[in-house]
Order: sequence, then C-alpha cells, then structure tokens
Amino acid sequence: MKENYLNISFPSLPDNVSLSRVIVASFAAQLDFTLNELEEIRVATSEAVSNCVIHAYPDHVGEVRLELKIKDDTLMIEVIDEGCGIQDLDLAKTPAYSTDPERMGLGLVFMESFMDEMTIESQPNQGTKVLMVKKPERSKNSSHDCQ
Amino acid sequence: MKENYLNISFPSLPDNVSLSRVIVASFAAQLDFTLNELEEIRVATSEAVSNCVIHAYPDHVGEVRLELKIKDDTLMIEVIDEGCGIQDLDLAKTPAYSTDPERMGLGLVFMESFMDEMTIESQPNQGTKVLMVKKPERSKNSSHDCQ
Amino acid sequence: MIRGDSSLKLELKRNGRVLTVQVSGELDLSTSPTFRNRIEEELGHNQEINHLILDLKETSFVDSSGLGAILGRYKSIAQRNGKLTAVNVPPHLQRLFELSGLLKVMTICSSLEEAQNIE
Amino acid sequence: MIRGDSSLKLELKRNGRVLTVQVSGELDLSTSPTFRNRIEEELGHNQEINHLILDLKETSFVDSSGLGAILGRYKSIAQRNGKLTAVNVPPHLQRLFELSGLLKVMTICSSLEEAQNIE
Ligand SMILES: Nc1ncnc2c1ncn2[C@@H]1O[C@H](COP(=O)(O)OP(=O)(O)O)[C@@H](O)[C@H]1O
Ligand SMILES: Nc1ncnc2c1ncn2[C@@H]1O[C@H](COP(=O)(O)OP(=O)(O)O)[C@@H](O)[C@H]1O
Repeated sequence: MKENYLNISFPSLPDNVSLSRVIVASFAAQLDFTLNELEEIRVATSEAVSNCVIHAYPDHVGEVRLELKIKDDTLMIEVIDEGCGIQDLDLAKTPAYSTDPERMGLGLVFMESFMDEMTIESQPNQGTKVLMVKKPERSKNSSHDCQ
Repeated sequence: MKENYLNISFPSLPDNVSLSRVIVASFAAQLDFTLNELEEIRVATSEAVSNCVIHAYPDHVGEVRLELKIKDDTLMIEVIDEGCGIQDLDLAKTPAYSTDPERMGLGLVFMESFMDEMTIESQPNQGTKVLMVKKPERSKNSSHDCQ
Repeated sequence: MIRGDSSLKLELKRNGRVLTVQVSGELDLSTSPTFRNRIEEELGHNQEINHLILDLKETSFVDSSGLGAILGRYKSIAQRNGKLTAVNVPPHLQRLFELSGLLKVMTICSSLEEAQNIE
Repeated sequence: MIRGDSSLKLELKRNGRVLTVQVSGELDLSTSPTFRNRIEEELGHNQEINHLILDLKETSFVDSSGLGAILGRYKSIAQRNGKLTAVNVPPHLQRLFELSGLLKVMTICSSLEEAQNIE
C-alpha cells in the first residue's frame, strides 16, 4: 500500500485560505473520496486555516503549517500555528461560540461534523494544532477499519 | 505591494509531479499571468520535479522541496533535492543530452525557454537546486523591470 | 499586483424594492468583505430595498466565513423588516445552510421567478 | 488504494492497419508508462498496424516525459515502415512539438478524416 505526505508552510494571509483548499483537495484526490467527501474536506480545511489567519495571529502575519499524510487509505490533516492559542477548548468547541462577535462560531463544529475525527491541542501564547482524519466511505467497507 | 510564499516538501513519487503542477499554478495565479504563461510555468515545474524523481533519487524515494515566492510582481520557484547531483552542468544543459537513453534531454531546455531566468546549483552526492524566475508580461510594462 | 479576491464575482440587479445578487465563485474569508461591502453600499443608496435575493447557481464554495457574511446581510435587511431569499442552491450549500441554522431566516426558492413573487 | 494515473484516459480504436488513440488528460512521468504499455500491447497483437493516429483534443498537459513517450511510439511504428499522425492538437502542445523536434517525424492533421486518408 502506497503512502504519501505533503508538508507546507505559508504566511497567514487571507488569500492563502483558498490556496490551501486547492492543495488539500488535490492531495486528497489520491484517495477514493467522493466529490461530496472532497467538498467536506475543503470546508474543514478552510475553517482550520481561516482560524489561524483570524484568531491565531489577530494583529500580525504569522506562519501556518499544513501537514498532510496518506496512510492505510486514510487522510490526515494537521493545521499548526504558533499563535495566541485557545484559553478554553471546551468553550471554543461550543456551537455558535466565538470570541469575535462578527463570526458564526461554527468553524470547529464544521471540522468535527465533516471529518471522521478531529482533535485540538492548544497552549495559550504558544499555538494551536488541529488534527483531522478522514477515510473514504468506499474504502471503509473493502478493508479493515482503522479506528 | 503584497508578498507571499509557500514552502512545500514531499516524497519523490511520480504521482507528486502532477500535484506540484497544481500547487505552483494555483500559487502563480495570484499574479497577473496569462493562461499561456501559466501553462509554461506548469511545464517548467513538471520538468524540475520530474528530474528529482528520476535523476536525483534513481533508486530510492527521497525528499523534494519546492520553495515558491512572490515578490515585486515576480514569481520565484526553487526546486531542491538532496540527491546524486549533476557531474557536468554544461553538458546537462545541452539540448537532447540525457544520462537516460529513454529520455529526451529536454527538461532543462524547457525550463530555460519557458521561464525568464533559470539557474542550477549542484554538488555531486549532495543535491541540486534549480531556481526559476518569471514575471507576467503584462506587469513588465506597467512597473520597473526587476532585472 | 496580487489578485486578491478574483475568485468571487458579484452581479447586482435592483428592481424597485428587490435587490438580486448573482454570486459566482467562492465566498470565504478573503472574499466575504467584498460581498458585504458591495451589498451594504447598494442598500445604503436605496433605502426602499427590502428584499434581498441571492442567486447561488454559480457559487462554488461557502464556508462559515461566507455563511457569516450572508447572515450579516440578513441582519441589515431585517432592520427594514425586509426578507432574504436564496435561489438555485447547489446541494453542497443546502447542507451547510441547514447545519448553520441560516434556514431559520432565509427562504429557499426553486426559481428566480418564484423568489421575485413571494410577499 | 491510491489512484496512480487516474489523470490519463486512453481510448484505442483499430481499423485495419490504422490504430487511433484518444488521449484524455495528462501525459507526464506518472502516466507515460500506461500510454506506452497500452499502445505497445496493441501493436504487439496486431502486426499489420502501420499507422498510429493520436487524437489530442482532450490532452490537457504534456511535458518532456510525455513527448518522450510519443517519440518512443514513433520508433516502434517506424520499425514497420509505418507513420505517426496527430490530430486536434491544442495550441499549447503545438509549441512543445515544435521545440522538441517531434514535428520532424509526426504529421499534424486538422481532422481525423484527413489523418485517416493520408498515405
Ligand atoms: N487557531 C486558533 N488560534 C486561536 N484561537 C482559535 C483558533 N481556532 C479557534 N480559536 C478560538 O475558538 C473560537 C471558536 O472557533 P470557531 O468554531 O472556528 O468559530 P469562529 O472562527 O467563527 O470564531 C474562536 O472564536 C477563537 O476564539
Ligand atoms: N535534479 C537532478 N539530479 C541529478 N541529475 C539531474 C537532475 N536534473 C537533471 N539532471 C541530469 O541532467 C540531465 C539532463 O536533464 P534534462 O534536460 O531534464 O533531461 P532528461 O530529464 O530528459 O534527462 C539528466 O539526464 C540528468 O543526468
């Protein structure tokens, strides 16, 4: 079984959100995802990278790292920043909760609902790391489930 | 004037050649390139990354690094490997010269003709670094030329 | 020059109190400000507008930043006791609208004609 | 399973001594082996084939690896005193064919009919 990876870093500019969607979707297309699943991956990626741009580095441009991996028919996406971190993870995950009154507070909710797994590690003032995992439905039947 | 960069690393697998074309073209699309210029960038990228896969790491999978930068309306692409290196750079650049009888020996020629600038640094057994530069024709008239 | 939000195209058409906006491309963090500003400008110039119709036929991508921008326009039009309608909603957006609760304030119509005729 | 060369689709049609190959997608390092193997197999099974027509209407990308794969097929067919023709060549490929010298051995026709009728 083939494996692959793609490590990327770029500045936290709004323009790079759409770029990161293109990259993740192209990488993910190596697996047997449906168009609908690829769309879910695009949304989840968009949310995670947007959070780095808006929340992690609110008033300066920092670096965002995307680490993509394919292993055992499964896609792993890590989105890493060295920004301000999240004070209260449980609160942050609450639907409609946002520290920014202009925003919906749905980013983490979407990441959780659109991916098979989503975990966050965060240290205030040190940064945040989001890990998202998804396996094509079509591959789940044909081989061992990886959970 | 805005600046941007994208640093990428991935294993030297043939499948990643098309992935690297997609990434470079999406990144380059932030500048005012014509479709024809983007096509030239895709070919040049394909040649440089293919060379890492075939020549730099002929019998094992190594790491390829792509460093993309936008500055002064100009796209810079560096393709870096830590593979076997090139013995004789002038010979390698000769049209139709290839160390592989099955190949055309046109990769370096295409990189030179399709980009504004192309330079190679290489150390036998240490690796090769290709730098390619291209500025949209449409931006060359409107502002200072960057040469 | 770096093309900032070249991936979003907006076409605004006003007909009396109805503003129809054709949204082509992606509505995300980088393009939402354009969406907000263009529509707010139009609302500002035409106080009689009280029905905003979003034609999403060519909308290829929306995430929570885009949903927030749509909700923000609902808030503006609701202040005038107006309403928000979406037409030609692609399936992938339908699901996001449900999950986000936007459907509580935004009516979905199957055609532009139907949207223009609702009271 | 990782989809290796999913970006190349080949459709082979044999009519007597003429083999027409519709090439859809990208011809590069990862897809060229498929291109080579499928055509060589067909040539192996049908010794009378002496005219290979490549229909490049849907060919979105070719680089020097792809050009090498085309040249390789020319060599195979030339051993039979056969010939190689390309039809529906998009402009970006035209230029690569010129630069690579492939035009010295490959004729370009403007239509499939014209290609089928050349002697
Ligand atoms: N990478 C991050 N760095 C710092 N804070 C974050 C990060 N991601 C999320 N947060 C915090 O978690 C909250 C909820 O995030 P999310 O569900 O994506 O909603 P929203 O982006 O709409 O605020 C944010 O408002 C922010 O305070
Ligand atoms: N990254 C690299 N590492 C090692 N050798 C290389 C590299 N790139 C090019 N070369 C050498 O230069 C020669 C010419 O390269 P190129 O013009 O791309 O033609 P081709 O790939 O068809 O051989 C190759 O045959 C190879 O010997």
